[in-house]
Amino acid sequence: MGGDRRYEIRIAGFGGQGVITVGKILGTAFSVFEGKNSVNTQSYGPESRGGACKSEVVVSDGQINYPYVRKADVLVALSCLAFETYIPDLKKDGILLVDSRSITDIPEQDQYRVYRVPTAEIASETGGVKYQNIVALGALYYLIRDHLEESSLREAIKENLPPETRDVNMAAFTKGIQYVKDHYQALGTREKSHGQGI
Amino acid sequence: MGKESEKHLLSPGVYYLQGSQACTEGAITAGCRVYAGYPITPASEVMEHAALRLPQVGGRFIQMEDEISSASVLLGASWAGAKAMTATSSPGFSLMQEVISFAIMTETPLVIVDVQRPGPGQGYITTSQEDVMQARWGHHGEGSIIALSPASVQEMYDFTIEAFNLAETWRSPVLVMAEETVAHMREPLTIPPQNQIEILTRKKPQDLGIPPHSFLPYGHDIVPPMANWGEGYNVNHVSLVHHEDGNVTKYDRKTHFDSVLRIKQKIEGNVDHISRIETRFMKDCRHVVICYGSVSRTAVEAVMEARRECGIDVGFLRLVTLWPFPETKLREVVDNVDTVFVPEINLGMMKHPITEALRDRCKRIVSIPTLGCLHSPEMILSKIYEVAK
Amino acid sequence: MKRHPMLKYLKEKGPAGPRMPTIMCPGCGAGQVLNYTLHAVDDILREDGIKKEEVVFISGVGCSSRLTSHYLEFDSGWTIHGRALPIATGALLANPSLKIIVFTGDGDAMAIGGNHFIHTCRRNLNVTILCINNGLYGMTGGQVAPTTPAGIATTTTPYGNIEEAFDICKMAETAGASYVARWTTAHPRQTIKSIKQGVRKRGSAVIEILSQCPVHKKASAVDMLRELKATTVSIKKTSCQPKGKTPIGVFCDKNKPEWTEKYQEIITQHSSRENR
Amino acid sequence: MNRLYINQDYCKGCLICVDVCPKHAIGASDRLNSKGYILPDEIDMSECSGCMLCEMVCPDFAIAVETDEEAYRHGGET
Repeated sequence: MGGDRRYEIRIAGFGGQGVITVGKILGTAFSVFEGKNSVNTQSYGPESRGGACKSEVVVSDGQINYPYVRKADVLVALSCLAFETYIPDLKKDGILLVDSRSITDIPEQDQYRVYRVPTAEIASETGGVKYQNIVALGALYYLIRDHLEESSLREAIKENLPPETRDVNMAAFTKGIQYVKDHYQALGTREKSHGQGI
Repeated sequence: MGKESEKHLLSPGVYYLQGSQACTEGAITAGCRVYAGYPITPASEVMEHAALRLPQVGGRFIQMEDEISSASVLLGASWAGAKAMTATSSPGFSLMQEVISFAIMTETPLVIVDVQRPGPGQGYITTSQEDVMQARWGHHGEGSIIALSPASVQEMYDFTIEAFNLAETWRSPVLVMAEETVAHMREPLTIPPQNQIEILTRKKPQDLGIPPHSFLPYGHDIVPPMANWGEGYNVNHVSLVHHEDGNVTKYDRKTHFDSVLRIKQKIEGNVDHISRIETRFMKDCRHVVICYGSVSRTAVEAVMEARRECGIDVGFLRLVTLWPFPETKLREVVDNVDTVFVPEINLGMMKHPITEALRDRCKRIVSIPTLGCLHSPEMILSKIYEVAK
Repeated sequence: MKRHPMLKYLKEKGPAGPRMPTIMCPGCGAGQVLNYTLHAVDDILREDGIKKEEVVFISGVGCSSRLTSHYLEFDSGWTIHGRALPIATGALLANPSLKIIVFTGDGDAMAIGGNHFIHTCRRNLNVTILCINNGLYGMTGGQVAPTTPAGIATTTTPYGNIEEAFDICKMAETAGASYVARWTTAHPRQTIKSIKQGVRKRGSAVIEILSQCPVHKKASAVDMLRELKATTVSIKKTSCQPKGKTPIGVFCDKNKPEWTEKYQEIITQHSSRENR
Repeated sequence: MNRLYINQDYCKGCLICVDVCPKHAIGASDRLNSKGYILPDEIDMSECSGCMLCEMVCPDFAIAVETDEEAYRHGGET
């Protein structure tokens, strides 16, 4: 009996972008509302702002031994440094979701599927750039919707974020989903990478 | 963590908590009602959760001015009858050693959680196992210590309860040697019904029908009963060498030797009751990986992969209790093995008691050191393949 | 292209790469205190003819103490939480002519370092203590500090702080420091002038600098600086202390014998001529 | 007329300099640096009195004002 099948998600950016919160919400969604086993870990520098920062979620129906991502199925990169640091660990045919404003030059390749979302822009239209992480979470949900229900994520957002910002967070989450729906219509789950989305 | 947990113990069920929060919930479940702490990365979350939860269960939390005062609070609280805990990280753990030594000599039950970070000095703020020798030898003087090594959020809960039970049972300070990885990780945590959780408290002279005038605070048994302040037993807590009744004037070498030996043997002599190991795939294996804490999660993944992918007959042994060191248990399960691999997040520490215990049970001991991060499975696999292929 | 004049005192990059921008969060008051301190030292080096190698910076641990970690083109030490002052004491015993400036914070100096703070002031050792007071523990995530006002909620006082805050300046004066002042990061010129007075003072000089922590107070640095101005009042302006306003200014400026000077008399009397 | 120089890598967009400027000679621009921090910029440097308060209060040593004399002395363009 080898290790059980794992689905590995990594979210990376710099301190202050809410990277750790996204990991926490994802983990709660999978484990509390989907009843799956999941491990959410975080790694960070001493800086509370500006330093490199990543959060990971490993999901499995069975036992999870090694808690960190070995080869990511999904990489969400919200800063250029994060993209460069973690792109080598993205699985073949994995999903790459980037903030299109901070990560512009992605090499043409057919190793992984690229989705560009202006998370910072959408967030500032919705309530402030600090909601960038929840916009990214919405976009991420749509790309991995085979693995969990939208309601699980919405419940997890309620559980982990303060009630006073619930509405704007839900709005940011919905906009993230909508953006991916609008810009990546012909999106089959096994779609080959078709490069430039917008 | 749902809202209904606000006012009392977490009701039975599955929660998604951080290791640090699970640790505090374990303490509360065990009956801990006094928490004193001081901010230090990566252990502050244990204290922050205690600040929130202690008053909700009728307990008291205080942020002290440093680690020495935080640990000292535990002495006073324990003597006054409370179960008390603090959590710190490596630099703070160094500051607490004098109190640990004092607690050993006065046989004071208390729990200290060390969320280890790299050293020496400021070192760094990520994960580490570099304090495991300090846990045993950091306090000045003779005596022994009990130290557990959790590897999951569930064990941060379970082992904190076990730590209090051990402290109360053996009248000893008990250390939970956690690691940043485990403290910051989030995982499902299953809280069983309260009546299924064993909660032990110190033997009291009242329970044994010993009246105050004939009570010997350091006598009656290898683990003396303990009277609390406020119960009319006129207890003097002293850490100078003392007689069973606490008298420190009539010094004599025999009493000195016997009392300190008893305090040490109380723990070392009961190693089989106190300490635990976990084993998998050990039946006549050719190699074995011996590990503890978070590294056990990487090691079991690597062992399973080596067996599955390359058919290498390698066993897995995990030290659940670091101290007292379970030498006899190791010798029972490890016999004429080729290589013992010891992966640690330090440059080789538990390797020493392991080497001493298995000196005639294997050809070689191979340490797999790393600093500041958890081994990846590849780091362990490459060493196994190097030797076994 | 003109660059900031105080960059000449900072190690911007080294063989292992850039050291700047600093680790401080955007709008952090500690960064401003470093700027004011370098302006003060720049003046002293020029005006008093002090050589740069005589100046030593020592800090403990915390946001305040990150200033010396690896940025300063000076002799400096980023030391143990709360122990900057005993370490400064050691440096003075070895070389009493050093001009020592200590960066410390309200937690570093008044909590874990409180005991050493009291005794350093009592001894009137020749050290300038810049206590950057942001009213919380910043580096570890916003916990309560000895200077957190009563009632305030923090990550370790979720139900409101039930303890009273320290008055650092009164503590310093009572303990015996010969120069004691309080300013804020919103008073650059006065702070720079005060730091110069502190460094020139023979003895313990304690300068408390009220500072802003935008991240944990979830406010903008600009608003917090305006609030620092609005909630403080110079003791020169009013004799009576208006309710609710924190007095700032120089509270004490005495000339008292300095520890190493007194000790030098002992050496002079009790050592043979050549050991003097 | 005095010139404003911003070190884009060091600036963290706290805009304390803009708030402290007694003459409102500088203001927030719409340009962001690589980390997404808003950069200050000249608004009307003819108002700038060369008081150097902005240089003094900057937490990150990211701003400098070159006065006419300094420019003249350095032979730079005024």
